[in-house]
Amino acid sequence: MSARTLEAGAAGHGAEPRGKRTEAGEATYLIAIAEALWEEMERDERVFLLGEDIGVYGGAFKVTEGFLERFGPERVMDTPIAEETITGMAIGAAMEGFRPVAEFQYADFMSSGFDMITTALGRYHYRSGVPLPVVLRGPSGGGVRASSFHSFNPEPWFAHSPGLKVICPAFPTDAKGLLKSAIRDDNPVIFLEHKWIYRRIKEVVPEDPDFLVPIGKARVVREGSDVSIVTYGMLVHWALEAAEQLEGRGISVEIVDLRTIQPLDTETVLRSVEKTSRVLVLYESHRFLGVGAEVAAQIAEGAFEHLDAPVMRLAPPNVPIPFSPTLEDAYLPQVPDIVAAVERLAAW
Amino acid sequence: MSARTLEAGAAGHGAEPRGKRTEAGEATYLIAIAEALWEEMERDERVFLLGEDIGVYGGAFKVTEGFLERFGPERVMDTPIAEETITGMAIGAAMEGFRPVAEFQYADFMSSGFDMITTALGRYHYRSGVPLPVVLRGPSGGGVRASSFHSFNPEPWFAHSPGLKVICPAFPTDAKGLLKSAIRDDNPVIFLEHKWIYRRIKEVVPEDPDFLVPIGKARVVREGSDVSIVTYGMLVHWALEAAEQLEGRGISVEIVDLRTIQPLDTETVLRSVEKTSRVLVLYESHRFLGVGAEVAAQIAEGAFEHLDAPVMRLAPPNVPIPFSPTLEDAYLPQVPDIVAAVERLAAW
Amino acid sequence: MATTADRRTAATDWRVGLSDERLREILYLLKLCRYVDERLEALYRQGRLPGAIYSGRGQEGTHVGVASALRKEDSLFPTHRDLSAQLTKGLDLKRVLAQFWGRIDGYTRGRDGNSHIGDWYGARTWTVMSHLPIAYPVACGAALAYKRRGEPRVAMAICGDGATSNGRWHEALNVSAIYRLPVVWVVNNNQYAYSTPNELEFPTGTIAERAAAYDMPGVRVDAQDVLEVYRVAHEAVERAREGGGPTLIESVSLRWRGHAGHDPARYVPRGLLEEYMENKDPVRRFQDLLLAHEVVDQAAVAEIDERVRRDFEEAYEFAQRSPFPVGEEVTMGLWVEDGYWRREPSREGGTEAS
Amino acid sequence: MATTADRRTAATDWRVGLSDERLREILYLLKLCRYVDERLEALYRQGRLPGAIYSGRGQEGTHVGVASALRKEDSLFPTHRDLSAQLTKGLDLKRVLAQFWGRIDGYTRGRDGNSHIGDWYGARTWTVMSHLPIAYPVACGAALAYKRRGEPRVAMAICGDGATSNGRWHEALNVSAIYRLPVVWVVNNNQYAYSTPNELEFPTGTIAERAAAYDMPGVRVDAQDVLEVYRVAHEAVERAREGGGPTLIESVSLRWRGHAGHDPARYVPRGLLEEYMENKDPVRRFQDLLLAHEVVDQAAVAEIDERVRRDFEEAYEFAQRSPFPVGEEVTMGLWVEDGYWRREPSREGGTEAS
Ligand SMILES: Cc1ncc(C[n+]2csc(CCOP(=O)(O)OP(=O)(O)O)c2C)c(N)n1
Ligand SMILES: Cc1ncc(C[n+]2csc(CCOP(=O)(O)OP(=O)(O)O)c2C)c(N)n1
Ligand SMILES: [Mg+2]
Ligand SMILES: [Mg+2]
Repeated sequence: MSARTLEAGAAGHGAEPRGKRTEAGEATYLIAIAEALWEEMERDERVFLLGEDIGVYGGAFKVTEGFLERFGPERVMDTPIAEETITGMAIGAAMEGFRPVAEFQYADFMSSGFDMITTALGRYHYRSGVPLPVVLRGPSGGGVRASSFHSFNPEPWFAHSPGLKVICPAFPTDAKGLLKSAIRDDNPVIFLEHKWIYRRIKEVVPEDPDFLVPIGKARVVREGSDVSIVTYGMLVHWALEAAEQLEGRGISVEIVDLRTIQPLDTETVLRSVEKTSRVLVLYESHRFLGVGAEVAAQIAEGAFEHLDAPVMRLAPPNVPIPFSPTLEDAYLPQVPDIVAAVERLAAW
Repeated sequence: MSARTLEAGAAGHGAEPRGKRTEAGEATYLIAIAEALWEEMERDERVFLLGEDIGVYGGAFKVTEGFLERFGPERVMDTPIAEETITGMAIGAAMEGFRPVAEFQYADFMSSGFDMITTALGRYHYRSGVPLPVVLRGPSGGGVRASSFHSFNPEPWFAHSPGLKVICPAFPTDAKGLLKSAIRDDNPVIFLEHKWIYRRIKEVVPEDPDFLVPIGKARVVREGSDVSIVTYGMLVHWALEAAEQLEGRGISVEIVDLRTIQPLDTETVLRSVEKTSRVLVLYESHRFLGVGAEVAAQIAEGAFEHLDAPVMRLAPPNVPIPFSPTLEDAYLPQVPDIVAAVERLAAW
Repeated sequence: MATTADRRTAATDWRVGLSDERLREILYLLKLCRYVDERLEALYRQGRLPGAIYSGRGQEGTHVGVASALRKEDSLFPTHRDLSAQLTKGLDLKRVLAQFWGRIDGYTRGRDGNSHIGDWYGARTWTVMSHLPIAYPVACGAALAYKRRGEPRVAMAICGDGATSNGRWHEALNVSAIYRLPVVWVVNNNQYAYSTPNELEFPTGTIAERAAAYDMPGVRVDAQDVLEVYRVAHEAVERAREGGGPTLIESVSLRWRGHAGHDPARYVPRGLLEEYMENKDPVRRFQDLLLAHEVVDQAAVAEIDERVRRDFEEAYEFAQRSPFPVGEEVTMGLWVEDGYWRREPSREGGTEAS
Repeated sequence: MATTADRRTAATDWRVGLSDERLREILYLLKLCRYVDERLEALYRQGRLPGAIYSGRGQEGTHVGVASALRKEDSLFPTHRDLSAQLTKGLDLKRVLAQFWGRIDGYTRGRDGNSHIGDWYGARTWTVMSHLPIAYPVACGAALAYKRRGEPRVAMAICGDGATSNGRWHEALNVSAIYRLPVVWVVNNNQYAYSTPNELEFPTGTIAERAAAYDMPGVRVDAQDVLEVYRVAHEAVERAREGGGPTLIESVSLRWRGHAGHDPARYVPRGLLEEYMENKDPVRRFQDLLLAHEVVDQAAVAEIDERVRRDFEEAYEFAQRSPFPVGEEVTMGLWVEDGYWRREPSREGGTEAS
């Protein structure tokens, strides 16, 4: 740990995110994200935050709690409810040498800044040569009974739109390492934090302020030999649970956590499929043209000779995410659905 | 032809779209679209048009030329440059019983109304039960040297977003019949007109004012036995040209024109693949998570046992559409690229 | 900019043309809205209410005042904060609570929760969406329809102070003025957007003065006085109805509670909050007014309180008894043609041909 | 609302502080912009120019006037219509024409055409995007950077009258006022958005008066008088530079030509057009002014005309000789790390390590 970080920790009097780890040194996904932001702000004064209610309030999910006190209102800017302009300001500041990180209160509201994100942020560098080191981050995903406008997975929209890297981490360590990489990346990055994971998943997360996880690399989070599950985000955890159950039934499951959606790590995916010859593509964005459509198409094209069963997809239908527990549970692929799909594949 | 239509034709003194057919009675794709609008406005006074410069000017592409004179400014409304509000007005008027058809000057600017389209228009009925018979139409696609902001194919964004039907016709007859169906449909429809086709493709188009083409049905536009090409829009015409060349080389190509992207006619696609066992998915939206990703994934899952070769995709890369002829030609799949891909498949 | 309250003190008709019956109904609505708000919060805190709550407490003067100015056939386009306005416009509390508990008898049949509610075919209200202020442009479309058909109807939209910084707000006001649409724009200025105070939302002293940029009348009204809000809204609604075009109303109050159930709202200065709760309570103030003018006596007030409690309990029981929607129907009702919304909910949580 | 021109007639300094040299440079720029515009149109009509043209003719008073008020280190965020402002800010005509012809030496290396151009590291201008007015919020970000670093720099954004009806316009003005950013908002009111006249774009008599809704100064200026435009812009720029916050400038002219090359603009009343072309030509007017004050004589004017012609011919030759970009590199330059934009264009249309 560098002297600078220690000093910052000291300055924070335990209010800084690292002070919020458990006794055992574990950090939740949320705290890991806060640490990433904090460390990068300590490291590089060109990094600043902007967004709605991130200052005095510390953000709707409290990711930036304590940041205003440490970094001041110029680097932790509360903005009006104007997503096009939040994004626009980030672009303009990036053009002038800053490295803005904008928080969207929910990733759902990225649709309110959509034109600025896809047209301006995504397409500017290709036409002008001007790098735009901008990170747009926000809580995405369902499973928390938050219904249609607070559960969306916008990653397919952005992964399709040229010029945007898209990251969807599933673990605290990845979240921290990838967010730090995103902030240091010279390209625009959409960083989607899964709100179901925020406070549920903890692990001992590296403290080295230069710990990074590379963008664009998937990770095999569980080795197995019978069936591959390719997934990301919250469903990694559900797939892990399903894999445990399947283990008991004699089916060995390998799980690939994509981590980055754009650019996609096709190689790691294909390697797993070549090994198992059977694959379930599991994803949370709507099925039709959701992330898994691309993954499945790439597998179908790239691993054709290795497949012993059709590339199977499991994903929510293309309907708005409903509120009622009965409906949301029917909407999201549940652990038993994953188990059943893998069994079908294994028996093919 | 009904008496009403005749009368309308008479009233128009040849300014109405039907008066713009060729001597042989052929209509361009553009005129076929104008006829559809005209006939539906004659038929149902709840139908009205709104958009930028559609009245006095007759629309940037002149689709609505002569409409203001016939239907008046209340039914042919020139609006300010406010795509969120154009869409919002269409929604509100639809809630109160109208059937608005909004023109986007270019489909590119649908991103400027994105939130209202995907959040409000797409998700309202599922949550409220209120039908929203709204059509949003606009010229999409490239191949005309119009560069990044006048060549976009937004169909993947909308086909992924729940609650929107998405139509991309390739022929004048389909354009007319599908637009009429869209206007009579009680759901929101995104109707994308390919500007490369507008004035290039002509055919004798039915005059029966109740001629409709059903939404959600693909069409085999060329029968063949060796390789299927599944495509839509402008590339249908390029595929037809490639098929001619391939015929000469002894390869028989079947071409499926999807016509509707959402809902997708999986059945017709699978039937063709079952027949040929080899398929090229050809599309104009960016490759990664473009329309063909879903089509390829569905084929990989649904026709697994029938495939003699991998599901191959041919599509532009995920970069902004460039202006320079050398670059745009490298960006779009060209006829020789299609020929080469089919040859590879046939030789598999 | 002075609020209209200053002006009305000089006016003679304290009851702004309303009958005793309507005044008592307004008192009932104010008390109902307050009570529903308090009970939902209590249930939320006890962990007995799923999802979210967005308290409108302290803003009943705005909500009841503006919505009371509408006729049944007029339409209302509110936000998350405006349940009280929807109740005033005629939502059935039973179905409201069924919605909060995710049941099939809720207005959205369990597809949405809390105040993301609406009842187009009955109370004529928009089913709230989160994205701010997404219903503003939609209200233009409804108003356009009234104008086109020459119907004497009006659309009213409500949003918060924070939502005025969004581009949609400008687009909608602009278009409504260009086409002179029969629409009334209400801004519920409760002084905060979540934790963000007015000063970080807009640079002018008031929101009402921005009406000049749209060449429409702008009025600022103090929402502690529900009758004043009503009067101002009524004037705007009737002007719109008669073809006089849109009006912007800024109705000022304070959000007494946090943005949502989890928010303790420590960012609101204690003194400001106390001032509003103690001296500017629209409900108490109106009750005192009716008592003073002898439109009600203590017994009548007690009766209203009892009615409010009974209405809530009945609705609560109804909601708890209403079944959850069946998971099998999750994909239905996306397209009109599947008929989902034309069928009636069954007692098993599905739908059946009626 | 009266324009500022009325006020300045009383002012003593007709040259608004500009040296003879600067005045002559402004005349050169006015004539260059006019000539480029005319030549591009002629080439377009002859089928010798691919893509689109968006003529700024008749609006040179606005473009040259506002951009002349900027220093080199200030930034400019224009639209499709504002090539003349970009030329004034310092774009190299050679590379401009290379862009029009889709060549590798164009500012976008053939990735975009026509006035969708910019030069961030040189002239400090935004590479224009179509979506209106998408650069307005971006200008806020640049201005924020200047303010944060305490740099005496200013961002200026230009958009058309029609773009003011878009939500982004409101958001950007609002935010700039809240944060008191060093930015100057210019609206090139050429009276039409494509075929749509001002009356269908906004309800007020002027755009300048809308500045009140953002608590910033609003000025309306008649663009036939380039020096008046310059004076007003200079005042706004220097106020912003000194921490005085944003200004809204509405500069009024008429679009002499159609929206784009294909548009005959029949919707513009003939009389209005004639009035502007004959009596309100900013180029002719300024030339006459300099002749009258003997800052130039006829010989100097002829020399300027000659310089303009020569500059265009040289640039045209350069553009025609510049190679097309090679198709193989179409996917490059999307991500910074591929190094495309750090390499120099080669004479074969590719790029090479420098
Ligand atoms: C476009 C958009 N961005 C962000 C949010 C998240 N959000 C929900 S309510 C709220 C504050 C709203 O403030 P205001 O408009 O004053 O309404 P209030 O809640 O005070 O009634 C925010 C930021 C949203 N709903 N929509
Ligand atoms: C968001 C958006 N919608 C539509 C268009 C298509 N369009 C291009 S220029 C134009 C008219 C612009 O008018 P104005 O702002 O007055 O600028 P001018 O061209 O007159 O300079 C339109 C509608 C666009 N560029 N952006
Ligand atoms: Mg508020
Ligand atoms: Mg204009």
